[in-house]
Amino acid sequence: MQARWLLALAGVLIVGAFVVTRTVDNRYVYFAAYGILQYVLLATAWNILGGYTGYVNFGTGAFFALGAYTSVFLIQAVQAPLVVLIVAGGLVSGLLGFGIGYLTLRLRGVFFSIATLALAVVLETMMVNWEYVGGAKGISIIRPSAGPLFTNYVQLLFVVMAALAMGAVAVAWFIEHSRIGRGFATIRDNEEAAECMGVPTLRLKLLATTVSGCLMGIAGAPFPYYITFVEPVSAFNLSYAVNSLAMPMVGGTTSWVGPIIGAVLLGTLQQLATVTISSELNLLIVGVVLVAFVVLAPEGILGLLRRGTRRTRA
Amino acid sequence: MFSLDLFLNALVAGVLLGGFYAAVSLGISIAFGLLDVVNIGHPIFVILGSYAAFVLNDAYGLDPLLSGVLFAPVFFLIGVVVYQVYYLSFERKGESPLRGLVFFFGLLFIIEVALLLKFGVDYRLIEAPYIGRSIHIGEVGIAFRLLVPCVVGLLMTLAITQFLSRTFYGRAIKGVAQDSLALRLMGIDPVRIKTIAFGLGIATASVAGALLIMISPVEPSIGRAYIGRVFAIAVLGGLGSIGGTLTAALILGIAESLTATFSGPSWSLAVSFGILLLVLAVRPAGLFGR
Amino acid sequence: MGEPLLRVENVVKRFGGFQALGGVSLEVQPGERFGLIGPNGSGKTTLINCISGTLRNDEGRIFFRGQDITALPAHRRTWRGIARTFQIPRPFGTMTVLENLRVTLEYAARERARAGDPAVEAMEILAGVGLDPKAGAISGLLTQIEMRKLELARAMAAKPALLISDEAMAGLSSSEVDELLEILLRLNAAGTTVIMIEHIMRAVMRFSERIAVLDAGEKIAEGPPDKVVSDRAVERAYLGE
Amino acid sequence: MMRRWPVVGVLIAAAFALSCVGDAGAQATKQPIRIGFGMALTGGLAANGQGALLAMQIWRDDVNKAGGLLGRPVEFTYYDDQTNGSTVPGIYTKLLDVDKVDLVVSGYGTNLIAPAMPIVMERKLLFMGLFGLGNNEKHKYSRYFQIAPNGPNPAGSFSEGFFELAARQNPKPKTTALVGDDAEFPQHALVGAREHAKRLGIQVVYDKTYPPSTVDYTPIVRAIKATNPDIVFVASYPPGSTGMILAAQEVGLEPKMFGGGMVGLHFTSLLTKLGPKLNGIVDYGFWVPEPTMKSPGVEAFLQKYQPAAVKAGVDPLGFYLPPWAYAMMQVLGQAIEATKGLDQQKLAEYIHAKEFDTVVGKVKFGPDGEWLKHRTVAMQFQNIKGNDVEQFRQPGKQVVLWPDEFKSGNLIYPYSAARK
Repeated sequence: MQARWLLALAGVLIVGAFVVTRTVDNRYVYFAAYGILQYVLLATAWNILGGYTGYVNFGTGAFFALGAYTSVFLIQAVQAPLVVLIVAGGLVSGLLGFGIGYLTLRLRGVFFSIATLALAVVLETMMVNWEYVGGAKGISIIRPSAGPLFTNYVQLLFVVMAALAMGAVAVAWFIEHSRIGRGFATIRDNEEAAECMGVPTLRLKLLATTVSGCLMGIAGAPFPYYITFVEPVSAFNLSYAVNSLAMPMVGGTTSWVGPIIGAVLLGTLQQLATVTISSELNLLIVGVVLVAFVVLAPEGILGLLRRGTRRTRA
Repeated sequence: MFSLDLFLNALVAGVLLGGFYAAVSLGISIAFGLLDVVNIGHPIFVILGSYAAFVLNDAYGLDPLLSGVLFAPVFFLIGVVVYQVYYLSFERKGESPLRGLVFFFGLLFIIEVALLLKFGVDYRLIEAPYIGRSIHIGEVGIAFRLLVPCVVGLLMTLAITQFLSRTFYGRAIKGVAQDSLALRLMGIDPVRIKTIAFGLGIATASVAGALLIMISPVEPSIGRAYIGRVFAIAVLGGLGSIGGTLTAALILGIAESLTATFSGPSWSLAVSFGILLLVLAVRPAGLFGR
Repeated sequence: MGEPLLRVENVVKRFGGFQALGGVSLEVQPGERFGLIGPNGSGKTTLINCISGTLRNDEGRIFFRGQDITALPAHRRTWRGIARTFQIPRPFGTMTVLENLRVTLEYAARERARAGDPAVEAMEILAGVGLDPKAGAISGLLTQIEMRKLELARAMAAKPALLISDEAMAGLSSSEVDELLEILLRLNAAGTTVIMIEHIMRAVMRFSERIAVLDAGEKIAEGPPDKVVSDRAVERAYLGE
Repeated sequence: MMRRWPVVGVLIAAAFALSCVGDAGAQATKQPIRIGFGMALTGGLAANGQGALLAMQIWRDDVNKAGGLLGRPVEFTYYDDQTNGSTVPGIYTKLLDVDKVDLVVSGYGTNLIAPAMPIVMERKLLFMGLFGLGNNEKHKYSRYFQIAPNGPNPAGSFSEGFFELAARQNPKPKTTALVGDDAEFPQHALVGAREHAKRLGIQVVYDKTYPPSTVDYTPIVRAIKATNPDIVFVASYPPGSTGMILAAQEVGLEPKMFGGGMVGLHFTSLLTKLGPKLNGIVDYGFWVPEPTMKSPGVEAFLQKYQPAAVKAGVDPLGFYLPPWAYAMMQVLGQAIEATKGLDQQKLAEYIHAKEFDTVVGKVKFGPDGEWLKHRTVAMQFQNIKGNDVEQFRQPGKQVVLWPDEFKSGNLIYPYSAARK
């Protein structure tokens, strides 16, 4: 019954986001919020694999960019509508996720991470050399009209991203509260023991990599319309890999709430730093926050909260 | 356009590049391979080494190699401090190496910004009499700019393997990688041994940095481009095997060089990483993994 | 005697150039209490790794309930009714004790015994080994004896027809050993076949109906406990000449 | 579980609140004219971005010292775009909706201009572009102006001089190698180079790209040498420029012409270290201290810029980008004064109609917002001795060869002759 309540709440939030577009005209809110929601989506997606099963993906940028480039291709080829782009981006990146899932058969721990890193390099080289989607030069994307419901396209993107992020969180919630999520946790804790306790580890790992990759691709799919100019450097940016890993760490990796907290906190901080400090110090703040958090709050903010409540109860 | 002359030159260039890669990857091989510390920030220490060499070269015309060696003890101390923080914050508490990873990412950014603030964003180069010169042996040309890093890289690798197998501390470091309990029983503090080993790894970055700025201009954020390469080399070679690291570095160097010569240089990096993916898929422990 | 529950046929396992098992065969009957002993490095753990599917044997075949399971991954063997404990306990360390059992119930026992609420069932099993007061504790923080009990309880939660206990008693006090023996005997009495690997001779001798001895990857003796101990080959293997 | 929602809610709310405050600026009696932009102050293009910012600030101070525009002081609001396009939409909407600036100009470079285009187009704003390549090709937006003198065929402008000069030689070179970085600018430059080579009947015998993170360039140079081209056109960013120059000398690649579109050979840090190794290289340029390129105000500008640059730690010569950033603001300032207001349409119409006097000379825009005529020059490094920075401030070192109206010396041909 908890699920039903959460579902209702998600619905309310999406409707809320829509209502916001009726009342707030300040477009900066939409751009800033889009960025943060995109990170909620990416961090949640990363956490499904990294937080739940313990396989650390360094290649978030690759999955994100693959979603974005799938969109570019479809826009170039057939002017596909946004819904199609999102579905296609999710499918293609999900397929890639399925592929790296098979790597987990033989690669554990940091070896897996390095493999995902290598994958990102190979994929970026392919995009750099693929002239049709802009190659290294990049490609301009013209936004379609926003449709009757919205005054501009950015509002539409904002609502779409809000819905997608919510959807991802819902997926994470359901996984976490199902047998699948508990199976994931046994893989994280001890894969051999899990296998001997009847957990079909390969099947679950494939599920995790596929779902995680799919969600990352979905995050990347609207990107061409957001930025209107796609080139490999920004699409494969290292910041996607760093942030999608750091945000769950800061928030807490064992629960679906962790990535949200981390994404909202770090995403907001970065957005704020961009428009206030606006210098090298921006990156410094990110660095200091990362170090401070992993040193002082090893289980993230959730861990701190838990420790706090335990203490007050005691 | 294939010719024996081109092939030989590409091969030699690959070996030279590989020697340099070995120098850059040694620190990772020690920290990650022997100590299980995922020091993803290693490249930024290399860049730090480049800037140290740059400062002395710019002000006093000092040879980069010399400043690389001069700074090595300083880097060793930096490594000691970093490891102490790492140990106290993560290892002692039995935290997963994953958090350590984020820690080193943060460190990477912090040092990068410090360099930016001090030196600005311009590309920095150095002067040395041998830069731009080369010798020719038959049809094969060898540039000093690349020969020096290669030779130094090989020497460093040799020195470290000798240190690890011949000296008391070296053997203790190898021991710590396998069984720290046994060390403790022998009355050796594994943390101290690990601190020394990590310091050593960072000290190699001082020299590697000097080599880097010999080869190409340096700017604070280019360290990121090396993260993938150095980890690929350490993993490809097999963790814990310094000799394997050298072999892997040579393989990557030669692969890059051959690709750049005979097909498109654009694909050289992808080919290297493709090799890595293949090796990992077939032999997960790397070529010489334990 | 009818069909054996487990039949191991000529199993060979190599690690690189080292042959850890050199063609071991044995049979375990339904309901039997079977002991497996041997000096360190004799291949006991390798053998049960091959039986449970943690490792794949290079040659030979393994039958369970008459069906060839040689090619099955570990989790499928567990689904069919083989469960094991680990010599060094491997709890799901971030989960509570109860969750360790619950997840095993959900995955391992799902085919054969979809009984009531897994949480209730898990509590019952915990009560059986005396771990119920610790149900809510994080399993990674348990004491040594508690972890051993958890290992056993978790394997029991798989509702196995065959339970393999890998040195569950090493390093425990004699009263703790008795406690664990009691649990295993009760389990056996309820119909579960048990293979016990143990260094503590007192425990194996008391527990087993039949014992096999491994040395250097070969089975050198098999039979009732008292016969096996007096075997010359076994003496040589343990004491040297 | 449910208890955690309020935490998330509060965080989100706080985020929005924080990012929206701070804009209720003070209403001064004489309201300043506020100009907003994002600029690459960190990341890959930061070296240029910081120099451009400095030049623009010098313009602002000059204007304010002279009494401002329309009697109002000029203020800047700018943010670091980190050379990352995905920050740009946020920055420009913040400037427009929260900071409510009066005018926006672009940041530095094609990749950082492109994401701002739909935002300014939606609001029909005048948009001055700083060194973008073909940003307006698809949009055909009539209020966009771009200050780099690339002319109507931007991609071709970096190589035109190089290939025109080659075609004038006797005997005319027959073959060329084209090589460059896998990145935005070099790829554009290579497109142009292919066009010119084809037009002038020069056969392309090598045409490849390399990743910007390449460490060793000797294999590439050897492969080029093996095709034995008469001339070699390189389009590169600073690491590639350095790597190609060093490798060419080590390998002994000596075509009849070498260079082309090499970024970085305009910055002090590389010029001084490469020194005599630069001799003979032909490169594109926008402004160099040759007598033919003198224009009113540029000396005065550089005199202000150079000491300030040393202090700020950016390129102390400042020949490449800073005068153009200054000129871009001059165009804007002159248009504001002439139209006596900030009406975006009137400003755009005025900029289309008039010719402007700036520190880089006379500027006239064409219909697509690019320069009506392209004015990128080809120059050759000659007589560089040692590693002294002062020589690069003197004429005769970076000799302008093309186009003829700016020509200050002759091409030393072949390349090897210039290296003696």
